[in-house]
Amino acid sequence: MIVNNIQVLFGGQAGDGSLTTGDLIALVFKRMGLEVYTFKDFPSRIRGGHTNYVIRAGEQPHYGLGDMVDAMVAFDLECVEKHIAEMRPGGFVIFDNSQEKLTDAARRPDVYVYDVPLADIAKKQLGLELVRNTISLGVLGELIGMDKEIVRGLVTKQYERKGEKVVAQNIGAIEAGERYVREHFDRPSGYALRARPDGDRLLMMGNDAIGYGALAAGCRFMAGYPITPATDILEWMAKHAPRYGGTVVQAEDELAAINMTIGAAYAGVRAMTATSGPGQALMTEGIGLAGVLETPIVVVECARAGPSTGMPTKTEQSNLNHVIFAGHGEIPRVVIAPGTVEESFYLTVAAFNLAEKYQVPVFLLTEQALCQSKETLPRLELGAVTVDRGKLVRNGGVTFGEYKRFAFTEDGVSLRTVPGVEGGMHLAPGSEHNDAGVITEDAANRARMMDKRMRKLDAMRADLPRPSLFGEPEAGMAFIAFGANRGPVSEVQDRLRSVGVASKFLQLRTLWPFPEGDVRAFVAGAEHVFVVENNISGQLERLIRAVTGPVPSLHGVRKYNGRPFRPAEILDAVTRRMATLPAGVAAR
Amino acid sequence: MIVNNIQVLFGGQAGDGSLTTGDLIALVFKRMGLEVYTFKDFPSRIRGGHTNYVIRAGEQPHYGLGDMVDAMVAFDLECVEKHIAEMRPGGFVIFDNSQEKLTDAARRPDVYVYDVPLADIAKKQLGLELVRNTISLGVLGELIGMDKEIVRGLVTKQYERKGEKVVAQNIGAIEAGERYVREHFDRPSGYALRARPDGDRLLMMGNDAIGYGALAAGCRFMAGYPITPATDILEWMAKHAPRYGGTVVQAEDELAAINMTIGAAYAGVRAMTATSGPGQALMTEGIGLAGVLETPIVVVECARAGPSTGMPTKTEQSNLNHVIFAGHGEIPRVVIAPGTVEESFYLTVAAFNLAEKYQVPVFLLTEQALCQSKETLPRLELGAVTVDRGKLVRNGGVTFGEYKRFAFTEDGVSLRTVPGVEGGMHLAPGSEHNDAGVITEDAANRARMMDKRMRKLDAMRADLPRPSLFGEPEAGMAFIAFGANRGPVSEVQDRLRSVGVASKFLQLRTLWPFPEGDVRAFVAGAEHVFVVENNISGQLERLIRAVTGPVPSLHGVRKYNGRPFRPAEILDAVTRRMATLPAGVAAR
Amino acid sequence: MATTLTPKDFATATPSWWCAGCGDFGVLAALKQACAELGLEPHKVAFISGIGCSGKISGYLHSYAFHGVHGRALPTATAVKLANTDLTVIVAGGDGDGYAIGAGHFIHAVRRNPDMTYIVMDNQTYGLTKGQSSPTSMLGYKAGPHPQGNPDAPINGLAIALAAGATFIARAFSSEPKQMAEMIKEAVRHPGFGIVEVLSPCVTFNKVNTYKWFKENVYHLDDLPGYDVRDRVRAFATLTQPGKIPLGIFYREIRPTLEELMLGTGRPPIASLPIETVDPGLAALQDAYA
Amino acid sequence: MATTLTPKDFATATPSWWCAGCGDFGVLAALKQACAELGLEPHKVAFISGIGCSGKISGYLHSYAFHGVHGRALPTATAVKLANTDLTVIVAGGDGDGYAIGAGHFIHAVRRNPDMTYIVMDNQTYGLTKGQSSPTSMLGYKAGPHPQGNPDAPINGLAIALAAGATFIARAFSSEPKQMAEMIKEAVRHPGFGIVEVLSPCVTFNKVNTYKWFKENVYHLDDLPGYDVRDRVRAFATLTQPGKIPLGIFYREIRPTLEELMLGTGRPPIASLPIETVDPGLAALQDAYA
Ligand SMILES: Cc1ncc(C[n+]2csc(CCOP(=O)(O)OP(=O)(O)O)c2C)c(N)n1
Ligand SMILES: Cc1ncc(C[n+]2csc(CCOP(=O)(O)OP(=O)(O)O)c2C)c(N)n1
Ligand code: SF4
Ligand code: SF4
Ligand SMILES: [Mg+2]
Ligand SMILES: [Mg+2]
Repeated sequence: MIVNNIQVLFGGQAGDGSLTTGDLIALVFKRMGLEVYTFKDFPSRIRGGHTNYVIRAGEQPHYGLGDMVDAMVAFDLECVEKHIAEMRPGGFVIFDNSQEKLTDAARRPDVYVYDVPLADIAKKQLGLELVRNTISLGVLGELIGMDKEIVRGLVTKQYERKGEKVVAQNIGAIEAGERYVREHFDRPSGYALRARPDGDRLLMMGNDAIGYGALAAGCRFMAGYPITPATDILEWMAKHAPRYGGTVVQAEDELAAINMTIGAAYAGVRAMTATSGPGQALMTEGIGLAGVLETPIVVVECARAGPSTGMPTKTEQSNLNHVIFAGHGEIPRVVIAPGTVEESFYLTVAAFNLAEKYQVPVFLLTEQALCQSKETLPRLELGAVTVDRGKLVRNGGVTFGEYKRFAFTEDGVSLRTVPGVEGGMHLAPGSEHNDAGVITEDAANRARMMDKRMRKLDAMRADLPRPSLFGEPEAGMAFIAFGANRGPVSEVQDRLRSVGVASKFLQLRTLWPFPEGDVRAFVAGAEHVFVVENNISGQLERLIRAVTGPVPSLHGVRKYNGRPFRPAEILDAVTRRMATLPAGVAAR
Repeated sequence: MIVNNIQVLFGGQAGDGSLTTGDLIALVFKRMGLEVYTFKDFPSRIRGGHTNYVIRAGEQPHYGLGDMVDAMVAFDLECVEKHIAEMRPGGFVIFDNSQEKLTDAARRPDVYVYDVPLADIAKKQLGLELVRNTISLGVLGELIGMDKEIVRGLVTKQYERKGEKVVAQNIGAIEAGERYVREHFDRPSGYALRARPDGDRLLMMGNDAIGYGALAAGCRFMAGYPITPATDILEWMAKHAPRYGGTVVQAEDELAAINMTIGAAYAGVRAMTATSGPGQALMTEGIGLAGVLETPIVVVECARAGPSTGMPTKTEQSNLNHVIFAGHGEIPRVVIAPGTVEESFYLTVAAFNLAEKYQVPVFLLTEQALCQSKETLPRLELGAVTVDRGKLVRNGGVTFGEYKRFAFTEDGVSLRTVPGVEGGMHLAPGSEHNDAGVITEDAANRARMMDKRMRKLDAMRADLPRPSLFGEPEAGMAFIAFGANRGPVSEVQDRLRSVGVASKFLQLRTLWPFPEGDVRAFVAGAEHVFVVENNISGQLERLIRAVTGPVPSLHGVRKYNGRPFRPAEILDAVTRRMATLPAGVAAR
Repeated sequence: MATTLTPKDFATATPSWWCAGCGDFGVLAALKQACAELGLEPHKVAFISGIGCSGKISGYLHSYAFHGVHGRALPTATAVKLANTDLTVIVAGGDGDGYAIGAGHFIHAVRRNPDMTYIVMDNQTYGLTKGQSSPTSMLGYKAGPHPQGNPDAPINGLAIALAAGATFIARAFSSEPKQMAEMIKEAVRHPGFGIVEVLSPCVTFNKVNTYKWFKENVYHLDDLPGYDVRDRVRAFATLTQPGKIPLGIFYREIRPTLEELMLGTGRPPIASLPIETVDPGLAALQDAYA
Repeated sequence: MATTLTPKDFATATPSWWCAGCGDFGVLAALKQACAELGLEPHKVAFISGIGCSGKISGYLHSYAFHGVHGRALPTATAVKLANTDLTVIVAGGDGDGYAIGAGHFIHAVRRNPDMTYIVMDNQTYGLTKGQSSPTSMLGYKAGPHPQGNPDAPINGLAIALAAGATFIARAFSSEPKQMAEMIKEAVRHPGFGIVEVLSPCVTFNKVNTYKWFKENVYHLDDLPGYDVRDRVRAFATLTQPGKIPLGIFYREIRPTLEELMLGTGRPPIASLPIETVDPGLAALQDAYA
């Protein structure tokens, strides 16, 4: 009997409601006091096409998927066929064999199938397809021991606005599911959940945490153009910002979005945009403008699988080079990347402060497997949020003729006035200019102005989010990663530890300016360094190598099929290198 | 008396004709059998603002400026003030002191001023401002010994289409200038040119060589949007391509230009676009599309000083990161960079062959100091041009149902049909797809397709332009550079050699895929490696360090004020590092 | 050329990714019908589409199909046509693709007048990204980024096309595939840039502009007495008249195509030129630099 | 507010980079005149310009001036206005900036109707890049990329604006700075998006559309009897009538501005909100995730 540790896969065809039900299950687990991570795998189409929602729950937090699925709720044969290989020996499948027949390819001797005539029961419940989902929830709940009150409460809440009848129908569906299990199966599922105190925790999606962080940090303007997986942020801000005096523009394209973001920031409002690869590509020119105008903006990049349209709903870490290096000419810029939903909030706040304090564009780099995933986390501390507007002049006190917008300073940052401030008028040009903003091509001024701007990269060092170091600092086995790989790599560490292998893990949170010192120090003592990243060309690894050189013990662990790492895949790569690894660190 | 070795600076205000006269002087030198390099330094405005044209001539080829100016023809005080410091001791200035008075700041005891009342003579010649330029040409010619027949011949040719009267006026102006010198000065200038046989040589601008290379390589479609310093190519192609059946579109912006280029290439025509920084930024998304569609295109990047609008008419090498790394997702791409005008031709041809043979986007990276500079060169060998269209299917022979546009192959390159070919119909999607072009998000297919595309980078290695190695392969002092720095670095080598210091120089011609092996081998034996580049952040150096590691003997020599290197500046950097350097390698 | 083609000759084996009931099915059906009736040969059709639910249509038409990036179908298609004038070039994409991110290219394609057909599949929303407002969404349309309703007045793509100098302008309705097929045929036959805007309901996200709503809110130009497709001002008045939505061919004019102006007539397609050996005539170009 | 302002109060110390005789001088003069007569305070004027010879104008108007990237002035300006509704927002740029690379934004700015003024400085060429064809260059205009003459029919920016729903449309001529100043004043006063297209000859490159040519080819709407600025169809007919170029105010209409629809009225500018301390009300938002 496995207690309080489960990974459920809920799958069918896009548009059939699996995602909604998945959300509900996640919330049930959370309310039962468990730590939750969810992952959505859906196609780039509206209806049809295999989709699945994986919910992982346990007593320990995990910021990523486990290797194996314990319980699968499959609404079609395709789902079973696609995922049967991922099942844990001893796990089970809930399937309605009366609709499609399970093929041999969809069976495994060590995986039990609970055959439940969902369609049939649904028909009896007078319901729609969605009721079928709710019945399956009852089945699953009964098998693994979901708290019935919590389930009923959440279902009621979910359907409340549709009227009492719909609520009753769905509660009935739950009961029908539960009943069917009790009446037809006495085989225990092998899993048992036990509710614990929920505590003051949240279950939040990465993108929501970013929106919330922005609002907390004082962002009151957002411009964006819909694109998966970034649209959530635009929609979150549109829903919430107006109440706090802010506004959100759906632009005609990303070129407009980035230039609007710059316009609002130029006018003195904390402003951001959010996009993904293709939109990011279109923003390339605008980012350079923000750099030379020294206008603070925050650009959220929710990476997905490229190149080009690629796989719009799939995850990847292949935009790292792009956010760091794209753009003609050279500007100081910052790239920071959270590794968890909680960090998504705090680093968003940091992004706005860095942007305004150093008057630079700041990228917040996230990815589908994090930004569209939900995690449990403690309440976010608004008390920990400080708003540092840097050298912003909003209330006058400058004298026209003396004031110089781009004054040469030691830290490279100059007093910044915004339209409306008396005496602060100046030209803000994308062309090279002198300290007063007058366009000039003078060679000496040019070199000085480049120096001034780039100097910020040094000035900001102390303010940049430091990397997180996990594990034993003296260990010989080392990992470096960023973003969503925070979860799987930590889990690999746990497994290694459990067989007595010490390791250390540097989760980079600032990617640019590259934390050279931290990386060099980290790599120095290590015997083997595994650089884990979701791309084909080893973008992070190249950044590291430029600092460490082609250390023979630097090993790339890469995945680029649009799916996030499972711990076992990383372990595999480790095992292949380290013949000496103790047995017993297999997938689990 | 310095014979057949001179650097002339011809300067005044933009729009006053200095550029035209500069072109003429360059051609005179070339016809006199000398090797020529020219450099234009003009402002980003149409009239007014200091502009100058430097013409270097000598018996040895130099692909860049010398440290010092021998003869200055200055049409205003600003020009003298700006450039007096660059004059070689013993050099001279031609100036009309009757218009503006030379200030003390504009005088040097070791630089002689020939005070010629150009305006006055011009008035007498009934002429316009332009005649003033022609008079000064007579003055200069008389002082340094330009071949009179050549000068008259070229002036006649230049004004022919304006009618006999204008020709006569200008010939008169030349004579007036010459006469004025003979009648008023008996001091020799210290310089003497002696005509040599011209030979079958050309004087050509980098951009023209690119246009010509494209036409020779079979390029029959170009789409572009005007931008300095790339517009020349668009205009060159517009002038010449139609005669060979081609066409040129001035697009509404660079987004259109790149997608048009892709469209034409997709339809089976060798196609290119040319742009500079801001336009390149806007093409970022399109490049990714070409990568995933495996459509061969050539993109010429004529770099200028960024970021943003920056200094549109100034030179810089700060787009290297951009052309290599910009773009979400990962595609195989090629970046090659010529170092001379002659190479601009041959590498353009290579670009088209690489593009079509490997079905990838190829960047030809050049820069203002090369693409808008003229150099003498031997006739270009059309016989050396081969057109390799790779796996293009233009004439049928494929069977619908069997044919797979994106078939998995060993070298990653698949048979490519174009619209009109019977049996070759398929979908070409920017989304991930299977070998037949059908869109799929299947994980295994995805990884395989990424592997297939990226495999081309290995397959093409043998076809990529190799770096050029200059100097003694065993030398301890080493240089690495690309593009326009080919000239100044070679000259530094000459100087070092003349004082007995051996050196070697690796001019990279392929920048991506990065020539790791060549660089590693080159760096291996060297005691000191100077990486010479025109940008602030050491973009080339980072690429090298990722291969070699942070070798302590790797020294960045960087310049980023919008002007190309003078040899002395590089020597300076070398001297600062190498206390042991023999004396006598000063500027010359 | 095959003598009798049927719509099936233009079908691909790929199953469609659209929701059941989506208006785009009607567009595809009409397009196949038109291609068959025009007797086009699949290998001589270049079909370029944008990105969106609508843009997926290129996967379902047996032809040389090109599915590029969002908003750039028209420049791509213009170049394909210039590269090979033997091809029949058809472009299709959504209202977002054409009128939002692609709006600039739209105007410039119209003014250049290349000989091609552009089908705008207008569902007044962004289908593929889940129902946000599009440039043709009505004022007040509620969507994710506009929980309080769309504040941007909808644009009239056809009126803009007219103002930009379009030479063939029509509007069809997905529920009337026969008429649509006729319009597409006319547009393909039109020697110049033909635009057919199709009202193509999104059954999943747009709960305002439904089939029912359209049926109640359209009328046919044929029912307007004395309507003259050569009258530009009348076309403008009709297109911009508030109220019901007119269907039919609004405007038609013959002026030289881009290809005629750029390439002349009677020359072989650029794509067919032999470039494998360098034209020796090219050598003479160097003389100008000697 | 200063009680009496003169154009000089809007001058900067920076010398202009234009060629002698350039039409843009007239635009700058009229603009300063208009600002002075409107009694605008320089620090409350946000002046956003495009890239081109025309775009350099932002360096010469004493104000908060913003010289962004090519073609993107309008989105920037829209956001500046939303960020601070207390500002008077004026945008200026060339025909290339506005109608070529910026064409998409142009349509969308028009339809959104933010309260700002857009001056298109039309010289029918790309001045700064040395005389290539622009979207308003005439058919057959000879230029570097078009040695055989421009093959793209010129576009009519004002007609497109009208079709896209513009609420204030005018055209002025650089040689008539007084009338231009009046039109700019009207446009600034107009509560919504006001576009003033200015014929502004490029004396260096455009040897066709010269001052002389314009003088012979313009006429004034004032001379048209019974012209009604509220008649959209008449405006279209007038704008698209081949032949001479009309000057004056073509069309005028009041509809809600973008700011009204998005922000409502009577609220403080967003830029003035105190954000230094986190609104404690924000904490409650977390409850939805508990
Ligand atoms: C540059 C870029 N930005 C955004 C997207 C995301 N995107 C895909 S389709 C689409 C809009 C779809 O709307 P529409 O063109 O009307 O097509 P529909 O789906 O409604 O048929 C968007 C915004 C993208 N693919 N590329
Ligand atoms: C993205 C981009 N592409 C091209 C350019 C080069 N460029 C600068 S100004 C200009 C066009 C100028 O024409 P217009 O807008 O009509 O202004 P004018 O100079 O005629 O006043 C171009 C193409 C640029 N700066 N940025
Ligand atoms: S979401 Fe709308 S537009 Fe897209 S396929 Fe479904 S019904 Fe059609
Ligand atoms: S080039 Fe033309 S537009 Fe530019 S400043 Fe000179 S006259 Fe004016
Ligand atoms: Mg749509
Ligand atoms: Mg212009």
